[in-house]
Amino acid sequence: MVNPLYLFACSLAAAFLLPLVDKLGRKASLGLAYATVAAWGAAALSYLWALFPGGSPTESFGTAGFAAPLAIMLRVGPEEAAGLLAVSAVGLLSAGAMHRSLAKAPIGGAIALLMALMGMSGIILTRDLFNLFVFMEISSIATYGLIAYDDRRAALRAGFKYMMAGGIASALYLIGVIYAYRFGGQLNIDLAARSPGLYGAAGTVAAFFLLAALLIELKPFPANGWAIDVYQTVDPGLSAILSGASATALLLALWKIMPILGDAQLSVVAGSGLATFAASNLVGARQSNARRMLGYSSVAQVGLVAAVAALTRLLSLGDDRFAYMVAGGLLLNHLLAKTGLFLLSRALGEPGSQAGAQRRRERALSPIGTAIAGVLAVGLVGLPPFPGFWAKWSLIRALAGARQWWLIVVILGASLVEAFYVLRWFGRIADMRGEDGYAGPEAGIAGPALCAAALAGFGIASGLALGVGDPLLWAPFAALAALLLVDRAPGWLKSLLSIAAVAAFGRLAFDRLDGLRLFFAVMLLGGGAMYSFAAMYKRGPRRGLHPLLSAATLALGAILVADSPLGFFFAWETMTLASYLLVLRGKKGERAALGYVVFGLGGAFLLMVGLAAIPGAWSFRPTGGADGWPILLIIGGLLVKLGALGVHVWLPGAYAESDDDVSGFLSSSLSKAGVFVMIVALAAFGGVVPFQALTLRALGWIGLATALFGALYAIYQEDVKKTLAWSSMGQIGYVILALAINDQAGWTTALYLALNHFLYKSMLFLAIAGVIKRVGTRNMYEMGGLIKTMPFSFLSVLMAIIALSGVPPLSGFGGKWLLYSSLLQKGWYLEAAVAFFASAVAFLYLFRLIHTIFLGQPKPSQSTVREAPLALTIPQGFLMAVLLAASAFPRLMLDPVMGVVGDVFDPILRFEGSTLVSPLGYWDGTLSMIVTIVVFALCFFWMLANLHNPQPVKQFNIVYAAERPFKPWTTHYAWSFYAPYEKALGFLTRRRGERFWEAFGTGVDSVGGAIRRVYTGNGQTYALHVVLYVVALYLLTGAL
Amino acid sequence: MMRKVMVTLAIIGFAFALLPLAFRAGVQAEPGALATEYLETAPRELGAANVVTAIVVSYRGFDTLGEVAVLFVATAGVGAMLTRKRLGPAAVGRRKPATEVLRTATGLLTGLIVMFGAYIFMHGHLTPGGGFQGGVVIATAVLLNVLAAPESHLAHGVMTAVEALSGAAYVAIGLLGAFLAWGFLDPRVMPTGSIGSLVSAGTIPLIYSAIGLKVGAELSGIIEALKGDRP
Amino acid sequence: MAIDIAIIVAGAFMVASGIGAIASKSLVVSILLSGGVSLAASVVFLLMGAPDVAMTEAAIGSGLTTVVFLYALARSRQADDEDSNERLEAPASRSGGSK
Amino acid sequence: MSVMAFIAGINPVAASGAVLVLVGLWGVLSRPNLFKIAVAFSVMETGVNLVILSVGYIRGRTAPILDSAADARSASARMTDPVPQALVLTAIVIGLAVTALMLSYAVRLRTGGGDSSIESYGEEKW
Repeated sequence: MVNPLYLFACSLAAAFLLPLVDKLGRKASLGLAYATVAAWGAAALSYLWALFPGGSPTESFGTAGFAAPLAIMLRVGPEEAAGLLAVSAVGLLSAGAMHRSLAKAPIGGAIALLMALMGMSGIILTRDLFNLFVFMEISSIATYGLIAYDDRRAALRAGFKYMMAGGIASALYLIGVIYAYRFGGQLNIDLAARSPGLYGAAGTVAAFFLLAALLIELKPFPANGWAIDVYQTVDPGLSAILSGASATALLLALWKIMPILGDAQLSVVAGSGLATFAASNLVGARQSNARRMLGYSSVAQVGLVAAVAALTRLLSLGDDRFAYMVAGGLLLNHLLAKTGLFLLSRALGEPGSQAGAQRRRERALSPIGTAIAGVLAVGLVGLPPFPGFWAKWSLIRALAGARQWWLIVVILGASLVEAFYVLRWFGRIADMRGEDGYAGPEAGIAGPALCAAALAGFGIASGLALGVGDPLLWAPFAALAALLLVDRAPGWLKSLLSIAAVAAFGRLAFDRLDGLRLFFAVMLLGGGAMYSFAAMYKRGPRRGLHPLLSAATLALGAILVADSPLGFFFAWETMTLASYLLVLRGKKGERAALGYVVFGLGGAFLLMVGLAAIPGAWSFRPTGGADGWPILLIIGGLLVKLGALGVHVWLPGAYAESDDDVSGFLSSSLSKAGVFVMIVALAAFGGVVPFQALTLRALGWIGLATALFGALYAIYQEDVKKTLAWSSMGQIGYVILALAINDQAGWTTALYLALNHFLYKSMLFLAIAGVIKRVGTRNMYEMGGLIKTMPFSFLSVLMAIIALSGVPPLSGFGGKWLLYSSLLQKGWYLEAAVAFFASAVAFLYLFRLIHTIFLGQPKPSQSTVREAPLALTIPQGFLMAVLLAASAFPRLMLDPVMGVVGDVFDPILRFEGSTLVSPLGYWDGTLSMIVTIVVFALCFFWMLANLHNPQPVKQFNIVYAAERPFKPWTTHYAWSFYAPYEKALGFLTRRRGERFWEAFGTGVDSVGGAIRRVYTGNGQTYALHVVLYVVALYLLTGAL
Repeated sequence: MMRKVMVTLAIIGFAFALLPLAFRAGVQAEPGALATEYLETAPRELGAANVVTAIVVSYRGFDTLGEVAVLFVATAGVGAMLTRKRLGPAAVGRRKPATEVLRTATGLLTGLIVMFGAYIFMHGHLTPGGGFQGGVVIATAVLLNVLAAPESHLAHGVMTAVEALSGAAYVAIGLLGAFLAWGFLDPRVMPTGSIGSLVSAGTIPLIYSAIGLKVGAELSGIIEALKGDRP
Repeated sequence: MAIDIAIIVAGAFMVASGIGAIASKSLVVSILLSGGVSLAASVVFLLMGAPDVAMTEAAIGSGLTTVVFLYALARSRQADDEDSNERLEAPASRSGGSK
Repeated sequence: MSVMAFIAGINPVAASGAVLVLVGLWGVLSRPNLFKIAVAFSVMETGVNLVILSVGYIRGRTAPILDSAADARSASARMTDPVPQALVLTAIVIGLAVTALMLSYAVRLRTGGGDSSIESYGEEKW
């Protein structure tokens, strides 16, 4: 290993000589500075290489030819090497971003940059308490210089506040050092940690002062106003250094002194870190200024890492390896994402000051810039495959193992808030995109791009390190990347490629698909392939659609084949990610996508805790009973995903605002993933849940309420996609209800209903996509009479609504029959009655669908529209055929379903020939089909024979008889179609769910608003916070 | 009012944390083991009469190097902030010219003061004082010149060169220690000599000389930058 | 013990001048008093057998720091009686200095 | 413990240093003028330096400087602790650097068109 002292010598010599070299020209001096930083990076790489598992162990270096305790020691171990690499990498990236300003400013800027980075490296390497102080001062003073080097007023204002906090921290640190020397007798950290003097009453206080100083430098809430102001105002390159490199160095310093901290002090570190994480995220949610928001997020993340490091020791969560993996993973994630985002914020333009924040001076990003912003934002919030995701999983699992439920609640709650505001910001960026404007990448995008690439690379590496090596689980990302590469290709080619990808996946996964999985694979993979095909119905490359659609489809497939909790959760979050981006792609998808992803993540967090809480290595295959309550969390998480009443508020927006074909995919395919997991999870617990009767009854009522209210909301919609969205919610409600019955009949019903829903909802969405394409509106009152111009779509919708409404002869009847049979069999009579009522309500919106769109008089402007494109009609034709076949021969669908369920429960239902027999009755699909066809044919012929001379009536002749209406469309018969019913049922359809969540959001928001009153902008108040914080810490450590 | 209460609370709280520590530490009767080791080994191994100097320049020389870097970067920062081109000359021609006496005295004294400074840093290993103190004395000479002739500018280029080269020399001597002795900043490159003579303690006098020149130049730079007359 | 008493006397002086430096209305008085604190501190250092530190504190703490303070104060007061071209990009609302 | 023994146990240097730190802190937290804040920091620094050196204070011992090589062995029994002295030397210089930078911030903010009160530099907040 190269002696790091040479690197210090090198940096210092370079810095000292910079003013002279500068006489040769700024290029020479900056080149020298950058080369020196790069040398650090190269050395760090060589250390990492040497330390690579199996290589030499940690190595120490003494100064001046002596060893400790006489001389200052430096140490190079794994964390030091990684930290050095981080510092120099961030330093180089930031230097690249600051290059222009550095070239213009006095040479002091470059000197300060070089010294700041060297100071941070020194903090990382040194093992001496006082030497640590010297390096902290070097890096702080160099930072003060850097803040001021480009002479911005706002930065100077913030810099002075920073200096005040820094000055107090230095004083604290010095006091700590000298008393550590007094009581511990040593300045070397490793020797001091072994000296008993430091563990006495006085020695503990000495250690406390050291700790307090480091904590302040780590910007704890509420003593961090100065830091936020700095993040907001200085050159974004410097923000990146502070938030990435400096935080890394200081966290390693904290890690270094942890051996001399007692339990009380460690608890204080953990508490302070978590409080910072929670509070800063709450305040961050209030920010409109991007850089200030990133500042809060930075502070929050650093708090979390500090807390995790302390908790690792305090709760014995794991060894050093665990700390590297989790704290290191979180830090790495923060470092790369935040560096990239800060550097990217430059491309977004100068955000206005607080007062002018309303005037958005931000520019739209190019598609490439947007993609990079997306990777960084998504990585920051801990979605897969980025390092934060893996670290968070390991952390939650360890905390669950230590039964620290409150910590989990705080961490995940605050993570959710962070995800909310970071993705809101990203949504806004994505929303600013020009309509298919192919602007070239921005200048200075290389840095963020590198960060994004590194983030992905490290993410994949950590996933592999955690043992998630199954290629099928990574397939979604492979497909995403591959299709993004050919994103400029014509749509049809990408459609075919997507289908090929799904087919290949299916082939590879086939051996692992047992009955249940095969059953769902038809809906999930088959559905995905079908929608990839349907995506051809719009011309143009439809950039981004195909990669995301196939990623989402393959993620659904991955959910099916995952065989470990982590692998499963990985696939699940991949699905959340891909579908979020799909929704965001929609024209007005920004708000809807935000709701979708926040609820999706919330549900996923419940799921994660449930999975993590299951003791032992639980394979995701049916195993029988295990101890119970995690299943409740899993069910809760799945209910969110299924859009159960109360947590459904994301659903209408997401289904309605995404692209028309994507809506179909989400509603008919993706929603089934939740059903699948619910079944697998329940099966894994042997169908046993805590408080069995009560829980199942409650679940049943949740499903029932979802079904009822979904239908009720659906009937008042003017927007056809909203109608379908609410209808989906209602139909899934029946599935939940059926699952809650929890016996063979119930589950058979659930699976049967799910498959049916897939069939008819696909037909509806595909048909409606065609209609919307042709008529150019989603409002039903602007349509009418399309039966003549789009007969095929009419037929498709007709069949779908027959199937949906549950009248014979189509398979929907079977579903309803099964449902009522199972409910009555179970003894849930009231439930059966309500379910019946809900079905009646569903008739209303179904009737409206067919009536206002296809029947009545055509609008003059729509009298010449063509039938839907083939890309839509072919899948519909196929689905119709399947539906008919399944209706005529129910065994086609029911045999596999009953086979699956038969493993878990004793049989209640059975087949006798083509007749399905339950204890309460029987159903013969073939017979009812024959009967219906015969009756229908008779009626039809009677009608043909008796109807002559139909008289067409002008549609608007009554309206124009009087006066010209102010809003002519309100006079259309389809406008506010079910207004009369509103009087009767309106009280049920107040949006209580939305209002609750709105109030909840407002509550969270106002908590953030109240907290941020702390940040008055007055540097002196900030200094006061610092002192009060220290005092509070002191009292706490004394009390603990 | 609220604010005053909070400040009072903060101070009282801080006192509550700090004072017991200060009182409990008391006065030591004996130096600790580490201190004794320094006191015994420094003269023997490094030949330095001034143990503090031995620690500052050699054992903990890495700290001192960092300290020089701190001063250096602070000077650079002050310079970058206060001597930007667009600031322009601030007060040229407004200052009262210095008296004849002061100017004459300055001419006489400058050389003497610089020599005194050099004496201090070259004897740092023998007597109290060293590079930093010597550097301040040299800066005093510069200050005197500034007072005597407010409009004049020091030979800025020369100062820069002195600062850069003495800094580089410091690092170079340190590196010599790594190559010729046992480690970076090891003063035992040259013979440690007998305690009490000027040529003793290895390279400590050389290092202190480099530090003295560098600190002198840096402090002069700070004074000049604050004066704000540099074109 | 005699040294202790001397130290206590010097300590009392330091605390008094420190309070004076903070409380004084005039900045120049503040600066001079804080220089006085340093000077007394260097006396204490000398009494404690730390001549190196005493020299440094006297030269840097009380000497040079005071000079730097006075220069900085003088420099900033120029801002009042001269309209300088030193203004930062956003001129503050209260531009009383410009004439 | 008698009062006298308690007083004798007090380290006078540490006590005055600690009080100076508090005085400086009081200034930092209560004086709005930027230059006054810098003065307060400098007072605080002096206090910290006193606290550091107080740890090396041993009654009746001399400076850790040898007169000649002859008494090198016995000398260590007569001398004070050199370590805090070495640390203070470093701390003093660093203190000067911080003060100089803080003052140039103050000067720059002032000459840049502001006034000297920290309360007028709170534009970034919340």
